[in-house]
Amino acid sequence: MADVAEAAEQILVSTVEAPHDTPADWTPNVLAFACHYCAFAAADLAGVMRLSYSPSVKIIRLPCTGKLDHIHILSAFEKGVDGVFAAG
Amino acid sequence: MSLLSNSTKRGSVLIVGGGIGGMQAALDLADSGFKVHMVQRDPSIGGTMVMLDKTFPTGDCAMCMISPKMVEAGRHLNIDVHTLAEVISVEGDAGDFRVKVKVAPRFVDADKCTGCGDCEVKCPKKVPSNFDQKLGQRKAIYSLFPQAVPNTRAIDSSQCICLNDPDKKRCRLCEKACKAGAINYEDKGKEIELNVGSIILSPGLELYDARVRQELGLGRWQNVVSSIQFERILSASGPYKGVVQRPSDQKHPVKVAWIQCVGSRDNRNANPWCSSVCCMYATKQSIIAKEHDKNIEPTIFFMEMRAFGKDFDKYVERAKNEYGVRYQRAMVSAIREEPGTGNLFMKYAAEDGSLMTEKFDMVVLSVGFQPHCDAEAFAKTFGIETTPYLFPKTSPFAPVRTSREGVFVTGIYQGPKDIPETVMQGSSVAGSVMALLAEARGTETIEKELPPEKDVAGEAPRIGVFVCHCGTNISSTVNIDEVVAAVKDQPGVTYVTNTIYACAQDNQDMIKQTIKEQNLNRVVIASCTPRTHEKLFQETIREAGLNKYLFDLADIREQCSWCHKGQNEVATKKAIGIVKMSVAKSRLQEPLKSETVGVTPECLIIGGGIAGMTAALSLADQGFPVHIVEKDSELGGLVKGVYRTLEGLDVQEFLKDRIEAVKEHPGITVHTGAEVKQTDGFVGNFKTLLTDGSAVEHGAVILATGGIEYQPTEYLYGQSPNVLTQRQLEKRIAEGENPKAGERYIMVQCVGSREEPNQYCSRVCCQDAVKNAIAVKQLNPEAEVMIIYRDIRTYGLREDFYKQARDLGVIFIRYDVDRKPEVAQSGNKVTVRTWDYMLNRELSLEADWLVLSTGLRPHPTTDQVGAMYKVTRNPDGYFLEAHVKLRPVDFPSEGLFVAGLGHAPKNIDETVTQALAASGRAGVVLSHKRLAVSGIIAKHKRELCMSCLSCLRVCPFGSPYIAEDGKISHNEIKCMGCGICAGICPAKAFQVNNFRDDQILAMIDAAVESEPGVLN
Amino acid sequence: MFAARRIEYVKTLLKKVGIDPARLEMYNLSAAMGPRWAEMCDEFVDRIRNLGPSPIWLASRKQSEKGVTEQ
Amino acid sequence: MIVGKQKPFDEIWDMVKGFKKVLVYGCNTCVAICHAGGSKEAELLASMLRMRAKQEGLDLLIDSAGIERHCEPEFFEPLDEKVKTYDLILSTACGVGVNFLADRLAGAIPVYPGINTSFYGAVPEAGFFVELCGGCGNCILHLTGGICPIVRCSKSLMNGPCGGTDKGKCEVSSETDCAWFLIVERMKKLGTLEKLFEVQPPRDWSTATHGGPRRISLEHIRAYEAEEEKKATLTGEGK
Repeated sequence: MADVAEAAEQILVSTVEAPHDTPADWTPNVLAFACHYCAFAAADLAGVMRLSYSPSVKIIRLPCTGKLDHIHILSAFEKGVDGVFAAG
Repeated sequence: MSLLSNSTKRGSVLIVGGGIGGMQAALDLADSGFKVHMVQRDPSIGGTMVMLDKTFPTGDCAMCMISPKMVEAGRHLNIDVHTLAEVISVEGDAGDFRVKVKVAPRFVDADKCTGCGDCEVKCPKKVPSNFDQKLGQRKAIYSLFPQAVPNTRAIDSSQCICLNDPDKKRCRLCEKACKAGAINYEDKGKEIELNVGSIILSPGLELYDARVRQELGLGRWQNVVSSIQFERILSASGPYKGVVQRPSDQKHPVKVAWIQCVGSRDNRNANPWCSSVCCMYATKQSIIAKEHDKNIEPTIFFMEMRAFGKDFDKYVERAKNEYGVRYQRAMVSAIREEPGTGNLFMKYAAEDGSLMTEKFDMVVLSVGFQPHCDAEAFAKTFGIETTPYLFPKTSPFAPVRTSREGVFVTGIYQGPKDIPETVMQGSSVAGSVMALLAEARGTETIEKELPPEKDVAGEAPRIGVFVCHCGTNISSTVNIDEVVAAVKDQPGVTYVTNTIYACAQDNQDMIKQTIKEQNLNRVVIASCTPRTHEKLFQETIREAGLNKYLFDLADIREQCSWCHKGQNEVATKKAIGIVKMSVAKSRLQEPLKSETVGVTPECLIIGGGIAGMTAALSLADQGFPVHIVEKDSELGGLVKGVYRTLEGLDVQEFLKDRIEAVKEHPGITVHTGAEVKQTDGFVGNFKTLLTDGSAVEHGAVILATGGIEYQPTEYLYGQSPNVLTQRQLEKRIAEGENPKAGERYIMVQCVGSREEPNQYCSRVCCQDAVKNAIAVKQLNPEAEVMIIYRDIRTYGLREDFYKQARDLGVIFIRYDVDRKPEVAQSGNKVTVRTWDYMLNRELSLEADWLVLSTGLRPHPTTDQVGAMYKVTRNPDGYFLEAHVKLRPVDFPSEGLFVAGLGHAPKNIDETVTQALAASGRAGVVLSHKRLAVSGIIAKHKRELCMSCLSCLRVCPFGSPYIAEDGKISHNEIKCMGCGICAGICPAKAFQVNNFRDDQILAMIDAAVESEPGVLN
Repeated sequence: MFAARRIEYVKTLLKKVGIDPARLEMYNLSAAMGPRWAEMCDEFVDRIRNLGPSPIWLASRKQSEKGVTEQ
Repeated sequence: MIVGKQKPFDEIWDMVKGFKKVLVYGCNTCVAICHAGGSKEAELLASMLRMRAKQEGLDLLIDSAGIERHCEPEFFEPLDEKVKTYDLILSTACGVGVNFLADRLAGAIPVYPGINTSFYGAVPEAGFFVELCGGCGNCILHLTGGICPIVRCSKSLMNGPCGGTDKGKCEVSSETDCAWFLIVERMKKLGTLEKLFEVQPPRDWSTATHGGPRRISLEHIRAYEAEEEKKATLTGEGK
C-alpha cells in the first residue's frame, strides 16, 4: 500500500503531457472496469460498510477482467475520460 | 409406517448446520432432485468460514468464495433455510423421519424486510460483536455480517431496549425507521414439524476457550489474542479494517508470536486430539500479517509441524524462505505482560530443555476445536452414539454414517478437518443420501411454471426504468425525481417511474403489470447490486413473459448513495450517469436462448481400487449404470497390500466385501485388464473407447487412477535382509510372524517424502509407523521399537494412537532433513547413527529390523489418463482439482471428477469420503435429463475467425477446439462466459453475450456524455 | 493476469499518443476488500486530480471554444 | 505465415498527419495472427491516431476496417466503394498487401504501410514468433535435417558452422542456437549424418530475389478459371 502512495507522489508532474491550466469547472471523470466476482463485490462491500469515497468513479462490470479489451480503454480516453482503472 | 407399501421414503432431507459443509450438501442435494430443509442456530448461514480472512495454502479470500454459495443456497427454490432454529426431537426411521424444530423469535418479519438496514442505523444500543470476537461492536438489531443470508436483520432480545422494558414502550426506534413495517416486538417464535427421508448433521465444532489456560494470559493481557480474533484483525472488513494493530494501544506490532496446540494435544487442561488445521492457519496468518505490514517478524512456537495436506509443506517452506517466518520448536510455559508497555514476556523450553525468555509485542494463541458444549444432548436428540470425546461414532470404512440408519454426519463435527475436506465430506454425505433415497428423488421438489416468452426480436427497444428509493437508503442521498426526469428522454426509454422498494412483493407485481400495460420489451431497475438482486428481478420479468436477459440492474445504492452520503448533488449526478449507462446497455440487449443438452445417465470410473469401487457402488445404488475400467487383472488397487487400519479394523475383509458387492451389483460393469484407448465429448455426453474393444457412452467420468508406493533406493533397501518397508512388516505381522523378545525395530520416517523433488507429505506413513509399532509392542512387549521421525503427523483424532504408542514404550527420536540417519550393515544387524536433539549428541543404535516408511506417488498412468481427458496435473504429478478449497472433487471442465490417491495422498477413510463425494457430484449431473447452459457465454463467429489459436491457448475451460475441418470451433456447453477469448482474439470473432463490445462502448459513451466540456 | 499484462501494454500505447500512462492502472483486490476499494478510488482520483484534465478533454474544450467564437 | 510488427507510432503519424480522411485498413490473416495488423489492431491504431489528431487540433477523420486477406482481389470488392471515399489508406497488411492494394487503386489514392513485414515464421506459443524460412526458392531442408541454414544461421553458412559456434550457441547472440550444431545433432538422430559428407554442387541463387521479382504460374488452375470465365461470359452471367 505504501508503494502505491509513493508512486502517486512521484507523478505529481507529468513528463508525458504538456503543462496546462485546469479549468475551474473540471472534475475528474474516472471509469473503472471491475470483475464481477472480485472488485465489483469489493465496491459493493465498501457501500455496505458505508465507506465514503470520491464520487468521480463509475463502474463498468465485466464477467472477468480477462474480458477487458484494449479498445475499451482507448475508447474511454478518446471520449475524454481522465483516468481508467481495471480491478479484478 | 405400513410394511406393505413399496416405498415410503421421503424425497426430502434435513441438514442441521449451515456452514460450508452443510451448504455443499444442501446444494448438491437440491440440485439433484431433493427438497432440503436447513436448520441453523445463528441468524445467518455461513458457519466458521465466513469469519476467516484468507485461506491456506492459496491465499484465496474466504468471503469471495463462500458468499456466492450462501446467496445460491438462500435463493434456491428447493432449499428452505430455517435460521435461529434448533431441532428438538426426532422420531421415525431411515426414509421417514418426523422432526420437530423450534424457531426462536427474530422480531423482524422476513417476508416484509427488504434488508435495507435503516433500522440498524437508528438503533441506539451498541454491544460487543461476537462475530468480530468482541474486538468490534454491533447494534442490538443486527445482521451477523454484511453479506448475511438471509439478509433479514434480527433483534438480540437480551440487548434490545424495548424488549427489556416490561411495557415495551421505550425506544422502538427501529420500528419507526422501518418503512416496510417489518419490526414485530411481539414475535414469539414458533415450532415447526418436518417430514424428511434423511438427516445430515453438520453443526460444526466450537473453539476451545483459551482462558482456561490462565498462564497464557488470554483475557488478562490485552495483546494476547486468540487465532480467530487475529483472523478478524486481518480481515479487511474486520474491526481494524485489516490493519495489524494491538488491541491495547493500536500500535503496529513488530515481534508477533503464535503458540500452537492451545487446547489441543493436551490431556490435562484441554483436549487430547489434534485440531488438524492450526499449524497451517498459523502459517497462513503469519504470511498474511507480513503481507499487510512488512515490518512484522513472525515466530511460530510449535511441537510438530503438521503440514500433511496437498501443497502444505511447500507453503511452510515458502513461509520460511520467502517471508522469513521463524519456526521454533518449544513448549511455552507462561506469558507475562511488561507493566506499562503492553509487551509480553514469553517463557518457553527449547527442544534441548533449555529455558528461554523472549519479548513479543503481540501473541496469538492457535486455539483448537472441540464439540459444542451441548454435544451430549445433541447426540441424544438425534439418537446417535458418540465416542468418549463426544464426537459422533463413525467407521473409517463409512466415515459419514452414524450409528442410526438414515442419519449422516459431515464436516468438522465428524472430526477436525480443513475447508476442502469439509466441502468434500459435504458432497460425500450428499452422495450417500442420494443412494439411500434414490427412488424418492424428485418427489418433493418443485419447479416453477412460467408463461411462454414473448418474441421481441426486431422490435425497437421499449425500455421501462424503475428507480428505487429503497426506503430512504437511496432517496436520502440521491434525488429520485431528478433521476427519473433525466432518464425520461433517453432514446429507447418509453416509461420511467419510481418505487419505494423494488424488491418488495407488491412492487414486483406492479413491475410485472407495468411490463404488460406499457408493452415493455426491456427493463432497467435502478436500485441495489446485481450480485444479490439480479436473479430476483430476472425471474420477475421472466414471469411477465420477457426473456430474462432483457434486464439490467443499475447499482445506485451500494455504489452510489451508501458511499456518497451527504454529497447529495454529486451523488444524484453520478446516479443519473449510472442509470444512463444501464439504459445504453439495455438498448442493445437481445433475448438470449439458454440452450440445453441431453445427458446419458451413466458413469465411467477409471480405476478399480477402493475409490473407484466406493464411487461405483454409491452411483449404482442411486440408479445410474456404472462402468469400472481397471488396468490390472483384478479389482482392489493399492489397498491389496494393507491389512489393518490404524484403528485396528480388518482392511482385507472390507476389500473382499467391496469386491463382492461390486461384482454382484446389477448396475455395475467391470472391465478388468482394460484401459482407456480414446475419449471424446463433454459433460453429459462422453464417448470412451476401451482397449477391450467396448465403447461406453456416459454423462460423467470419475478419475480414480490411484497411486503406488515409492520403491526406496536408500538406507540399504534391497541390499540388506534386515531392511523392510512398513508394508512388508505389516504383511509379516498379518501372516503371523511374531516379534521376538529383545528384537529391536527401528523405523525411519519420510523415506521418499518431504524432500526435493518430492516436497510433499505422503500423509499415511506416520500412521503406518504408529500402527505397526503398536502391533509389535502388543504382540510382544519385550520387543523394542524406535521411530526416527521429522514430525509425527497423527492429525485429528489419530493423535490417540500416537499417545498409545508412547504409553506402550515406543521411543521417538527426531531428525532433521539435513542430518539424516546413516545406516550400515554390521553382521546380521544394521547400525543406525542419528543425532538426538534432546540429548544434543549422536546416537548409534543397532537394529534387527530397519523399517522404512515409504511415501506415495501418483500411479504412472495418471499422466496418460490426464492428457486424454485434458485435465491438469500439479508439479508432483497429482491431478489438479478445479478449486483447491471449494471444488475439491471437480475438474474445471464440467462432468469430470476425481477421487482417491490420484488427487493427493490420503488415508482409507479419506479416500472413501472423496469417492462418495465424487458419486454425489456425478449424481448431480446424471440426475438431470437435460443440462441448461447459461445464456452469458462467448459467441464465436466462425466467419471472422482465422483459427490463430489464441483463444484455444488461453481458455481456462477448453471450450474452443480444433474441429474436424481443422478450424477453430467453440463448444458453448463448456463455456463459462469469462470472455478471456474475446479479450485476446485479434479478429474480434468472440463476443460475450450481454457484455458485447458494442454494449461496453455504449456504456463508455453514456458515462462520458453527461460530463462538462466533452463534446463529440 | 491477462488484464495486468494488457494494461501494461495499453500504457505504452497511451504514452505514444501523449497521454500519461499514470492515467491507467490495474489493481488486484478480493471481494472482502471493501475498505481497500474505497481507499483505492480516492488514491486514483487524487492522482488524476494532480494530473488534471486529460489532454483529450482539454483539446475538445479548446475545439469547442474555438467553435463558439468562430460562430 | 508472414510475421509483421507495427511501425513506430511517430513514423506512422508523420505519414498520416497531412491528410484529411484516412482509413486504417486491416488484414485478418497472417498479420492478425501475429497481433500486428488485423481488424483489432487497425481499430486500436485508428483510435490512437484520432487522439493524436485531436490534441494537435487537426481536423482529421480516421476510420478503421478489416477484410479477410489483402492478397486476393475478391476480398477487396465489398469495401471498394467505401475505400474510394478516403484520401489515404494506411494498410496494416504485410508488404504484399500494401503493394497489391496500391496496384488496385492505381494511383487514385495513396496506400501507406502501417507495419513492417518482418519474416516468415511459426508460432510456437501464443504471442511468440520465430523465423524459420527465408523463401529463397531453392529448398535444401532434406539435406540439413529439416533445419534451414540460410535463415537459422546468422551468417547463412552453407557448409557447416563457423569458428564462432559456442556450446551450441551462436557468437552473434547467445540467445540464438547455432543452426549447424542443431543440424548435426538432428542428423545424428535421423542417422543421416553421412549425407553431410556428400559434395553438393554450387547453389543456384537465381531463385532468390537476386533474379528479379518471382512468379509462380499454375497453368492447370489458371486455365480452368479462364475457361469458367469464358463459359460464364457465353451464358451471359459474367460481369
